[in-house]
Amino acid sequence: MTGISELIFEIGLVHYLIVSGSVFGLGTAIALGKRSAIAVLMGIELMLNGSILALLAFSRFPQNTSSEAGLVDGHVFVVFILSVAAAEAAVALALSVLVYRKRETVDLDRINLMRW
Amino acid sequence: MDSPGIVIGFYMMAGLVLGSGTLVFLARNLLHALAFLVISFLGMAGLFLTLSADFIAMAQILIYAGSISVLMVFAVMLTPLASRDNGNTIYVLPGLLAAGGIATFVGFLALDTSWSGPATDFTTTIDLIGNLLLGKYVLAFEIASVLLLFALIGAIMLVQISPSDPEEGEGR
Amino acid sequence: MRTATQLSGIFVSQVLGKSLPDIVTAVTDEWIEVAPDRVIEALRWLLDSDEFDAAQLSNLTAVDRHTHIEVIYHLQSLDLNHQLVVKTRTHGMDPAVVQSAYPVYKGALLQEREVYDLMGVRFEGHPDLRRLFLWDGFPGHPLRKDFLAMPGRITPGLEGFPFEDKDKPIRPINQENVEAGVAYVVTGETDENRAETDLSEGRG
Amino acid sequence: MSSDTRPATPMSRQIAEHRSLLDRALGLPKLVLVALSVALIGFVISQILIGYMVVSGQLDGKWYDIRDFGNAMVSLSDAINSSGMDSRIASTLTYLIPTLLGATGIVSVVGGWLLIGPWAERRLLAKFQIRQGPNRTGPFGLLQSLADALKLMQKEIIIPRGADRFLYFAPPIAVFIPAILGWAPIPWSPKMSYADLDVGVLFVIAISSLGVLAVFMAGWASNNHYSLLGAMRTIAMMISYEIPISVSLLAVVLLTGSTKLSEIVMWQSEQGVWLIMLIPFAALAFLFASTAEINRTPNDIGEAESEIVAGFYTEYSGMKAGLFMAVELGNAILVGALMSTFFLGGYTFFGLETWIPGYLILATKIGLVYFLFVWIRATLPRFRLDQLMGFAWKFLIPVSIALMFLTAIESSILVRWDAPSFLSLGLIALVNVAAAVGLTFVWMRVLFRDTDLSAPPAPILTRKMGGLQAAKVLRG
Amino acid sequence: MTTSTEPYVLNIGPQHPSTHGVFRLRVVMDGEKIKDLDMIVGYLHRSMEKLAEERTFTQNIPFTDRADYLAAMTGNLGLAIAVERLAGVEVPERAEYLRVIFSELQRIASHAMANGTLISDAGAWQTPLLYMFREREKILDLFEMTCGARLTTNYMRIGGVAFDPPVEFWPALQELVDELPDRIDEYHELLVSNEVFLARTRGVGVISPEDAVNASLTGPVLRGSGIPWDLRKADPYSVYDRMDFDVVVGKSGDVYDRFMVRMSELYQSVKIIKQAISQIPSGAHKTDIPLALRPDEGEIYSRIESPRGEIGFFLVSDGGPFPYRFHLRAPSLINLSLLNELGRDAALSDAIVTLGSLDIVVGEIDR
Repeated sequence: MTGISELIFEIGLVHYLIVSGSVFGLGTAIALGKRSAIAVLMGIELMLNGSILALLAFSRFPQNTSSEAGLVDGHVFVVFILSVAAAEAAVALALSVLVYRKRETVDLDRINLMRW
Repeated sequence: MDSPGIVIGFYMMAGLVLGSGTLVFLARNLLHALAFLVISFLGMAGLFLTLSADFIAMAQILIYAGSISVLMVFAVMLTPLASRDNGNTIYVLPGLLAAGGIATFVGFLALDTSWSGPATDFTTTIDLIGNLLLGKYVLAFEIASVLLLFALIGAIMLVQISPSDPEEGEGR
Repeated sequence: MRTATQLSGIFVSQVLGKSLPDIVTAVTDEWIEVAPDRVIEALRWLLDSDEFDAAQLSNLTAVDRHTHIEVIYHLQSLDLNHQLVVKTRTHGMDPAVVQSAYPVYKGALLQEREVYDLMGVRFEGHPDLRRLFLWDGFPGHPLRKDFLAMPGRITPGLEGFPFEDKDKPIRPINQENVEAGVAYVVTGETDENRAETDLSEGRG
Repeated sequence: MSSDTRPATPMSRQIAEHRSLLDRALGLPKLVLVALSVALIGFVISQILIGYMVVSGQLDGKWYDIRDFGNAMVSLSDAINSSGMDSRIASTLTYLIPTLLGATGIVSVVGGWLLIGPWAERRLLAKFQIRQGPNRTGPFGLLQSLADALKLMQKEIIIPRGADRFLYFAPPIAVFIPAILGWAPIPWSPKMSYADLDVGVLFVIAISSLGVLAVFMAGWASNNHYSLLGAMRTIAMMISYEIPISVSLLAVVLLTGSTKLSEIVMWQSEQGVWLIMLIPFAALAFLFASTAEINRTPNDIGEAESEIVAGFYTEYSGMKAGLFMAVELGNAILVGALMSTFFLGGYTFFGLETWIPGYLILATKIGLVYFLFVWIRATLPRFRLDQLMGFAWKFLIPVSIALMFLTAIESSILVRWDAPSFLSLGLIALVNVAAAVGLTFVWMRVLFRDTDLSAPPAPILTRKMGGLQAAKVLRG
Repeated sequence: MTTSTEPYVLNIGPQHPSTHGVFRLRVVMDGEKIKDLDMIVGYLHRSMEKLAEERTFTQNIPFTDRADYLAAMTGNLGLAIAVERLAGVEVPERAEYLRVIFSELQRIASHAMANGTLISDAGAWQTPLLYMFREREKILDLFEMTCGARLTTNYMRIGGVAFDPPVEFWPALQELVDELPDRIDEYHELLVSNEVFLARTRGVGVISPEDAVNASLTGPVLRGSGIPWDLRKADPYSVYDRMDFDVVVGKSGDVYDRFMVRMSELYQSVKIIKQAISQIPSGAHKTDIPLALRPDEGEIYSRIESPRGEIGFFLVSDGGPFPYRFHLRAPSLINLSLLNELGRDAALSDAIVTLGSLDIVVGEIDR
């Protein structure tokens, strides 16, 4: 166990992973606990952000430098995550607008189109 | 020893991300939550900068803070009669438990594992990323562009009001 | 007095009387007068006739003649370059009712609203008969000659003239207002339009 | 009264009493004149000496080389590092001092502009509009903006009923952040840029997309339909015109092969050509789209005062409204700086930057672009919303993307082809101009094939009066 | 986006940059489109017609200044002519020419103002307005020279005009008339071919000739719709029948045509002034009339062509010194008859420009 001052002043992978995990957890809580579909989407975006942070951190502090993966492969993954996030946001928001037109609400508790 | 800028930056940004993320959860109003979410995104971009991922940081600002949040604004504005409050469902307790569990688990793992390897220093990432995207990952890149195109078309198809549809016959 | 381009009322009544007998109730050199419930008929005939071609309602106004209100239509033909004057008189003062000219002339829209506002003539068939200048709930119609004599001794400015006989019975001007007990509303907001300017609409 | 006199209005009296600056200067006391001329001679001699030092290369990299404040900064860091301080403190200081000094520099540039800018704009507008402009407060009315700012600060801050207080107070501050941040990557001299980011171009685009949300929040929180309408118009404009901006900057990146702003400037300086000569369409598209981004005429529909009063900040009063206006002014010169850096050669002027500090050259260019903005504002009416959106989506975006592809082909040829630069670049310029003109022409033809583009008919003169019949005859 | 949002109410005015006074539009909007609109006037109502019943005919002339305060001269002239016709007052020749000169000067000033504000409404930040003001300023200087007032001139009298212009008036007028055509050419160059202005005004706010006639529109608005109707030619008053000028008629009835009609009428007005200067005889400028003029019992509707259209006076005399009924036909008000139809389904920007092209003066609307 290293000294506590080193833990505070020496920013390493650990710090980023803790932040990443916390953001992911926050996102989970929001995505699970919110009523509005748009708020749920916000939670999902936060979760994605947390995982992006982890990817970038691992890319910055590589564990196995001898692997064939390059230095910035993590970044490339992030680029894909970003594009998927953009696509997902567009479709999800379009869906919520569509649901709103049918039901005049985006409240997930009251969206029960598929019941029975 | 990291340069003091990185240390100060990391703690500021981490605080910003976590604090405003919490406020997204706590905010009463959906638009307030959105504002905090944008602050959280910006803080996240700052964290990326401390990881010298400058391209990703800019992309984060551009895509998350600039576009996805505007999309959400439009979604909120286009659902004018829906309630604007940021209320919780009954799943909030399980959600919080799961959040706490995940955070603790990841934190425990992070602290417990002995991480090896020094920090790499890249001078520029942008040309490396470019080379990878158009070299090693070119197939995935193309698939991603197709995905984006489909998302675009799909979103338009979803919200389109067809003039022939009598139920939504306010087509203009 | 007849201006240079104005047609003689006698001539107009002769031609008009051939097609629509009995419509003209009075006639002088300057104008013809028609019954208030046949105004539209007369105006439409004048508009459609090739001889008069009264394409434009140049002016619409009213004069308080104490026992009745006279509504005056100044019509003109642009192609033939002449004017003709049509009058009608209401049966009494309250209510003073005349047919609206709006179905024939769109130009009557605001002019009739003005006459209604200031003179108190109700135009039947007007699509949107509201006060134009004064606010809803303003007591009385100011261009009437007896405007200051109002029920309940309410006057817009003075309480009443000092020499006035306070016990003299006064003809009510606006029956609804008297019945509703509304003296006058200062703000210009009645209950209906106050709801419209409510916060829920924003203050744009 | 003689026959040629008119009633004297204050204006005409002012014109009659006007004396030129030279007249007024010659009217000063003798002593002052002598002192002034001595100072002038001294200045000229010192300039000659400095010129000698520049030619002999004695000045390069010295801390007193004011052509580039970056030199002083480097010397300072060296001094700190070699002073034998604890390395931790030394590294902190070398990090902190340039950061703070640079930030102060940027803020003072923007702040100084906010003091001069409104005055300059109003004076210029007044000249365009045959009137005097502010000339009462201080010499030539220079203190007018200060007086305005003082007045704005004293004003009561009114919070509209039903406003969302949190979102109402945040935007004036939030819009300020990108307006300041955007200055970071601008190179003022070779070593003088606050943060010469590798992804400078991306940074510029990202920063410009940040203002959107603040504008929306301001409009929404005001609880006013004018504000909301203005906010929605502004957002629509910003989102639409971000694409032409990105595409035209992409053309810049393709040609110069770098996303670093300083390298873009260096490329232009080395090739001895400004990018506006090579890719004129991209430059004009950038300029036009930027006027839309920063809400200036002819694209100022977001705050068209004859339609929606003040747009998204209608309900803001006092210094809050002042902040919005300040941001607008600051953004105007930021766009000027970007335009100069990307397309007008930045701080260079064909070798003149050896003699004149680069930041002065850049400032002059910014001033010229700003002058162009004021000129446009004084001359043109504004478009309608649908016309502007149509222009962006139907014309600007397709044409600039097509021309961007052309630039990509050209740049790949440029890399491989070993021709003298004047030949290759000249060819590129020719091709690009021809392509831009041709494409514009063809695309306009396609877009407006159903529209009557002929000159409007002159009104008819007639002496025969009549109504509908006569009208029919007249129209034939 | 093909989504329709909730309709909402927007209050344009009474304090708004482009309502030209205290005029209020209550607009129901759907996004940028106007669904319905309702005009609310009366904020400037001074009950002129009622007040006029307590004043002699001469005392009523100042009211006409305050009605159409941008064209006070023509307002004065309308009332003066109406009373003269009612009471049979003769007007000296010189006064008639002075009336023509001043009402044409007023027309230039008013049209300049109207077109300047129209372009301002279209978004050109005041530059054209101030250029237009340059000429208007000189005209107002001439007014000031003659009658001491610039805006509310109160110049026309029953039986003539109030004052003969001073000696220095004539060279100043000549100079103005000489330079005006060049100046108007300058505006043509600046504005008529401006692409942005054309895009904003052509095809916007179209009024068909049938509607224009049926809705009692008059003046440049009517002429813009293609109807050749000008009271100066159709029903000549004063000495307009001796003047050689053309009437300007538009073709398509849109905002641009109304603008162009006003623009081209400036040339015609200059032409009329030039003729009047060369023809003006010497002599008295006013006939003496009794202080309290008592016309015979009767009524008259007399109209002249003001810059905004047909300004008419309906006077009823009961033989006394005061009018029994005094009615001013306000062209500004009546030209608004079609506003609802013009505004409905138009974009907000178009509606603003259309309103500007109708050239309203709220003082005259409300009276």
